[in-house]
Amino acid sequence: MSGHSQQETGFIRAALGHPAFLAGLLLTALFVAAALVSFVWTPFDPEKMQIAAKLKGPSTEHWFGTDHFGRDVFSMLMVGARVSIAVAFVAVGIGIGFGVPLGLYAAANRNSLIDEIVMRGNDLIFAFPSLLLAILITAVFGPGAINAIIAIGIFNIPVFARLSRGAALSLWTREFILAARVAGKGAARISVEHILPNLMNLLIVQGTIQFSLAVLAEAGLAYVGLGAQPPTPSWGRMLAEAQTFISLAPHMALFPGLAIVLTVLGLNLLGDGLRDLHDPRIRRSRG
Amino acid sequence: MSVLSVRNLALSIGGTPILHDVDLSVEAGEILGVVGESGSGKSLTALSIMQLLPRSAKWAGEIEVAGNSIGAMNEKALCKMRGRDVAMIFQEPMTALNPVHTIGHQIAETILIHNECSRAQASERAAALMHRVGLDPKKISPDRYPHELSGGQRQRVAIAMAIALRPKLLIADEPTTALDVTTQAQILDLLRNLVKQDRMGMIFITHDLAVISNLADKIAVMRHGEVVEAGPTDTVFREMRHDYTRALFSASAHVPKREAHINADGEPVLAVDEVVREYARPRKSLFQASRPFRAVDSVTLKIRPGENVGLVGESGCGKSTLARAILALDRLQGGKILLNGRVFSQAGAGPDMRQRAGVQVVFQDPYGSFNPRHTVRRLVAEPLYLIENAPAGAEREAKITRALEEVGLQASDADKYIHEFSGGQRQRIAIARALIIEPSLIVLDEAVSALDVSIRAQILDLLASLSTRLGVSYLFISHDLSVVRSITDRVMVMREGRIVEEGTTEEVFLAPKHAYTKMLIAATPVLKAPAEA
Amino acid sequence: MTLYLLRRLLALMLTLIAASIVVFLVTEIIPGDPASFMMGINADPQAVAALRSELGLDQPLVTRYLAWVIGMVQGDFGLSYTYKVPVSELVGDRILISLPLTLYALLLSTLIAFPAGVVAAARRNTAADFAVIGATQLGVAIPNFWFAMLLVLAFAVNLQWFSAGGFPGWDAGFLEAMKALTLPAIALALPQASILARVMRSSLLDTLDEDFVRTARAKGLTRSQTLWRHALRNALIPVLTIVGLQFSFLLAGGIIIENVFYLPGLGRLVFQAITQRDLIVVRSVIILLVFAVVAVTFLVDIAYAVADPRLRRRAR
Amino acid sequence: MNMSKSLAAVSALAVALGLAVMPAQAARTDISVGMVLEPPNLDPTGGAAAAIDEVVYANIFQGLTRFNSDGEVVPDLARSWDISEDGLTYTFHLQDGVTFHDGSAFDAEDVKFSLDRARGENSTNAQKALFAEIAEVEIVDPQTVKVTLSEPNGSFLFNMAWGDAVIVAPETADNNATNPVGTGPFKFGDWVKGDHVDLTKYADYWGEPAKLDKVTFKFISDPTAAFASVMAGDVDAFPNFPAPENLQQFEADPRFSVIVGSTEGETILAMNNKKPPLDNIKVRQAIGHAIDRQSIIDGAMFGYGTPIGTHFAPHNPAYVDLTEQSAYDPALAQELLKEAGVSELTLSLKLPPPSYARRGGEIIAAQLKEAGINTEITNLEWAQWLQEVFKDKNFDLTVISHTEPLDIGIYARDDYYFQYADPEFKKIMEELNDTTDPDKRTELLQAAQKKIADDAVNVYLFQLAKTGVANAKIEGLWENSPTQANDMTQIYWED
Repeated sequence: MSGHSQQETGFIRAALGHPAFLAGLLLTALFVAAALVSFVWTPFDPEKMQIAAKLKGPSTEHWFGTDHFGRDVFSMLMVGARVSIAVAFVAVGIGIGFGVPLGLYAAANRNSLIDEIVMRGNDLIFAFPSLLLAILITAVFGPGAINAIIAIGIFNIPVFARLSRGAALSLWTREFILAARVAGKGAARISVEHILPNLMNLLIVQGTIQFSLAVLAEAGLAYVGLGAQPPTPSWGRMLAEAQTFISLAPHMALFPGLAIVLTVLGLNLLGDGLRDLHDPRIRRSRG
Repeated sequence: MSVLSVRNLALSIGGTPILHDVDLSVEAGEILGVVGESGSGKSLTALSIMQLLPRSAKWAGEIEVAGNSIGAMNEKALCKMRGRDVAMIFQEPMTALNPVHTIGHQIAETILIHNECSRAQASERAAALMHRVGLDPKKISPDRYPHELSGGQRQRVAIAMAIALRPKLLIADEPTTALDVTTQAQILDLLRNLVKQDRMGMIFITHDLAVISNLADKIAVMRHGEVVEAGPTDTVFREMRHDYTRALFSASAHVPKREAHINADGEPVLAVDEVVREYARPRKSLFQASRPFRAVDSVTLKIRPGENVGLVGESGCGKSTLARAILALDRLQGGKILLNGRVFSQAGAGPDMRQRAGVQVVFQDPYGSFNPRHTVRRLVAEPLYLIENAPAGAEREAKITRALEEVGLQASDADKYIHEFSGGQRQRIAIARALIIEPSLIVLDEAVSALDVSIRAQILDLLASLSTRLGVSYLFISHDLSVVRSITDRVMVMREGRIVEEGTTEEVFLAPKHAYTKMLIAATPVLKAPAEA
Repeated sequence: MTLYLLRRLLALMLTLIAASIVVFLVTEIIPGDPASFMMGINADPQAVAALRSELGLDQPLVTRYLAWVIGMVQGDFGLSYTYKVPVSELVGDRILISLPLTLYALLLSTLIAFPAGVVAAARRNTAADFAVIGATQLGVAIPNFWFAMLLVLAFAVNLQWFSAGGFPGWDAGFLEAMKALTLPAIALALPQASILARVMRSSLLDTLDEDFVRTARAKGLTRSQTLWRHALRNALIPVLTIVGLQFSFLLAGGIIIENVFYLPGLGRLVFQAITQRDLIVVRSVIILLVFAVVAVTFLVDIAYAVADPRLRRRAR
Repeated sequence: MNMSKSLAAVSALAVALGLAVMPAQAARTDISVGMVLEPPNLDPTGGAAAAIDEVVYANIFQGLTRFNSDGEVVPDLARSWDISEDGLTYTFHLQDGVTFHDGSAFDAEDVKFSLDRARGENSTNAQKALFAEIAEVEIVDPQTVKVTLSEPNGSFLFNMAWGDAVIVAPETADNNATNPVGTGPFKFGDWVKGDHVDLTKYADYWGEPAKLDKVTFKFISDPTAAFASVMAGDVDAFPNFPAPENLQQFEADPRFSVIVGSTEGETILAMNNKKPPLDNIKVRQAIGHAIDRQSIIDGAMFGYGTPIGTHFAPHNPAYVDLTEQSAYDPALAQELLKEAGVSELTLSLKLPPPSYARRGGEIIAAQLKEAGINTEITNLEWAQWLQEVFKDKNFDLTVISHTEPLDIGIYARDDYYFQYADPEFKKIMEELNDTTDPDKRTELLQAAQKKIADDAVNVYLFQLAKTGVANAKIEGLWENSPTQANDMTQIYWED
């Protein structure tokens, strides 16, 4: 048996013995599935209004009830999952896509001017109140899913730049990097060949956590009206719209809220689980 | 009455058996040396006595401290016992002290926890204890924090904490392993005297036979969780009834077979000319830069083809900095380095990459030296990158196979990952990686320091035979004088960035000229041959 | 230490200058003219132009930037376009709500998180630990505005223990004011407490694995003595960072909560100012918040040095 | 179930106890009034925000004339007036004994100052057009002012009733934004920014004194919070309650009275008349027939609102009901589109913040989709809306309520955002301006209404209802909203 698959079976066995990780995986899978299924099927057309059937509570016909326009809440949630996941995915992608190369570059050129600029730039972005800047960005470019992505993505860049710089700096002092340098490899090559693969676990774990934060951030932006525009359903906007109906039709606020909570919970459990499973210390003490 | 008696101790952690049938006893004023290689269970035996085992541990058997059975004690009684009846010193003085408390506070704490004396009295006694362990409270204030002390001073603080209440039994778990030889000698003296004065019993745990042979009254040799041989030191060393004891002894004193094959007339493989390496020190004021710290101060040296040169010195002397400079991993602030007569790197310029293939390296840590995500094939072949027309396909495969076989591994090992190998095997792979482009010089930076003695002996044999067969030169950097003595033709002694003494290995070891060299050699514990014992 | 502080101060100034440029430029390119907004849809173009010149909006970019920055250095944050009062006065009013709210929330979250984190770490892998882990997982996942809505529904609409929002002013008495801030503070504190408890727990667990903890046990300290005397202070260092971050996050991040409870705080002031294109207020408040962030980071650095003697002589 | 029952029992008990304990006391003389938007400042002559007038109009500041609760123009600071034959000269006779809140006397000087200031070159009056025809203001004596117009203007007295035309004192005019000083029955008390403005009774008021001693306007922008604050009694009255969906609950609750009236707000789906394909009248008609007004009123306004077929308030005597002309008929809509040769139509729909626009817009989008017209919704803030829609005219459709009274004249404006400015319509308007005869005016107004409906300039949706809620014991609140104001002068608590 080759080493790789041995490592993998070990991972799977450990994963099966980690209930929190499994719960996270299940919840995440559930929402991803809902988002995917919504492309081909939803119980109702989520944009179809039936003013006469508005504010109906949950029933066998409308599982999660209807909203103030008589639209089916369950169908809207399914399509909303699509928006949340897409926005979060692309925003985290922006963070990784810009942040990791910056971090690697800064680490490879430690204490250089570039490093200083990258780090101070990070500090600057961190120093801004994120929600306010996001509101400003959408005030400049107008509301919409794309701008929400940009706003959330910008704040993900320093997270990943810092993370990958820090981890890369400690890797740069490791002897296998010294060996690669003795083998004549340049900084760029070492960064791609040796540093990046060893950051993968860390990036996956942080990526999952940032993903969950991005889902929350998207909900927050949509709540203040800066997310995806109607009629595209969005969890945050559904909550905002539900607010005035809270005593009249609490289900309108309950289900989107639960959807956010469960998705974020699932992603966090997944991220924590991945970290546990990749951390040999914890893995050993569990095994 | 024995201060400690352990009978039939068995221990398992998370269901995995660790110790079985361990019997030990220590009398007052007696030093028991427990010796064994890593994984032999010697530290866990000590922690069993302290009852500081991990939660998942289960133990059975009989442990009596000063006549009281530990098995019968509850946690409260155990807390009373720890520090008062039994005390312990650990290996790492760097991490064993709490960084946020002053040393005086930490010493006094032992007293305060157990006695009802006042805080002021405790501080007074702490100062007295510092004096006793050789820390003059006038020079080293009790208000200092651990990070302001050297390793040896911290270990003295740890000892002061341990002996504060004159415990009946002192357990020292490799207390000198992390220290330089000169410091080690002082700490061993201190412990020996304290045991004598207070009539304590002491368990001294070590992997180093040489240390124990000069210190212990009696010895227990451990292996795989068992005591394989025990008895008075003299008897054990003389009789060596168990095979393992014998193997351990011969590995510790091992001298590999080698022949000198120096080409005295050839172009030196390495010429270091007036090399300076400086580090920036933190600024003291905003407007004035501090003077940089000179880690390597105008060092000049040559290595001839086929020559094995040793570089010894205590930690912080600059030997590893020099190694990094020779490997052109850092820029020079002065001087130049030539490989095979051509400039490799010099002050004010980066390394000449064409020369890079002339030198390779083996590092200390067999675990950190390899990218865990690459196969051995890829790891070993990495330096081939340096060759302009790197061999490909079958030719490349043949090179990899030859390098692996050269170091005693098999061609099939190329498909494995590094975590599937033991420490000794990894060090072989590191050597294979260094050999694959046939460099004229290999820098061995503490290359055997992390290995157990038996593995170390094998690697030294391998290095000796490779040097003989391939004619490659070594720069062998180590703090361990006996290892350097066994494998080098010539040796240099480094101190505070300068080479203070240089000569053939026999000259330097038999007739050291520099006071520092003399001190180093005197402090190095020597394993007495059985005949002398 | 002093040198270190000086360097940090210099970095702080540079961050502020960079931030001021970014904020100025971003607010500059926002579409929508403050004057037209103020004058409404039937406004006379002449009147709008007159207002623009009155507000100084017809000056060149650099002049306006410099006027703004120089004014701020002298303590003059300018005159709000819409409210026609000095920005400092507006901010002064609002900060008397936002700051107490932030501190209240921070206090709550610390009071919840510390014991929870310590208990979870001290009793690793017990029911208490799992309960804390589960609660914090949930706490992190709940969007605070949703939680706020639920609080309003339960405690203001149904039980009527608290009013649904608004702020009676400090004149109405300390207790009345604190009562008005209680629900918002809880809504803000819950996710923060969860984060803090998790950091506290994992930091403490890391510290409990350290060698010096074993040394302390070998001296004869009990588990809890070791925890309180040796582990806690060392574990506090990463926790401090989080508390610092939370302070600045809460100060600026209360916008949504301030909206839900219609508290006239700083966050709502900027939010309104953005929609009203009262750019001078937007700029000044954001710079103020940025200043709060860097200043708190600076204070946390000093706090580090106090908590960890190793850092007292650190140079970088 | 049990829980809520026992809760109900407890609260009933509490109410009973409260009633028992409460001593028989005199009627309250203070009131707390909820408003959605906070005024940016309190100077009605220096900004357009409706919230300014909602606080100060008739309470702090007064003009020569004013609107009463029916929208009629009645005398205020001007006791009476004479109009010359040619309609060019207005002589105003001022009230006696009027003082400003700072104690200074009011006279013709102040009137001249106020009018000259509003029409002056550096004026920042948002409604400067109201004063456009004034040629000269002369002081005849301290109690008489003569205003000469450059051309006759049938609505001059109407114009003078606007909040933007109130009389201010020269000494205090510059500080009115933060410390308003007027002649009304209430004077400015305190303003806690972001929370409330307090007014107190002005003891030396010249007219019939106010019945209340203190008025607090509380600003609550969040509809949920608004609901909760009324429920909790933090707010006694909310004249423009922002969440019509909650009115049912108030109606069912005897503690509250719901006041439903009419406003001057014609809510329209405005179209960019110059932008193809909307320059084609058939396309505009098609859009009109694709929209079901009642559904929008039900869905967005929870039934509150009156359908309209033209840009005119139904409560106005000159109103003509033209809703049938653009009745809901999706089939006809599709046919018209086909006739226009338009298919695969996608239009931008830009929506400002009010919920009538946001909700109405979503329903309109759904209705248009059924008729085969796709829309792209963008929710904009006011400032963005003003820039993109109003100024740059970068839009196809938008939903907006025009709340100024009698504002059909905007259809004659060149370059107005929906870009109509039809010459024929302009002619009707010019004629109207020159006409003072009431019957003739009505005729012209009706012609104007028909003209814009025939041209299908915009889709006329509904007249915005004024939906207020108040404590059932409060009397004197305005039912309708002929102008943006919360006139507090007649309000009192029943015992």
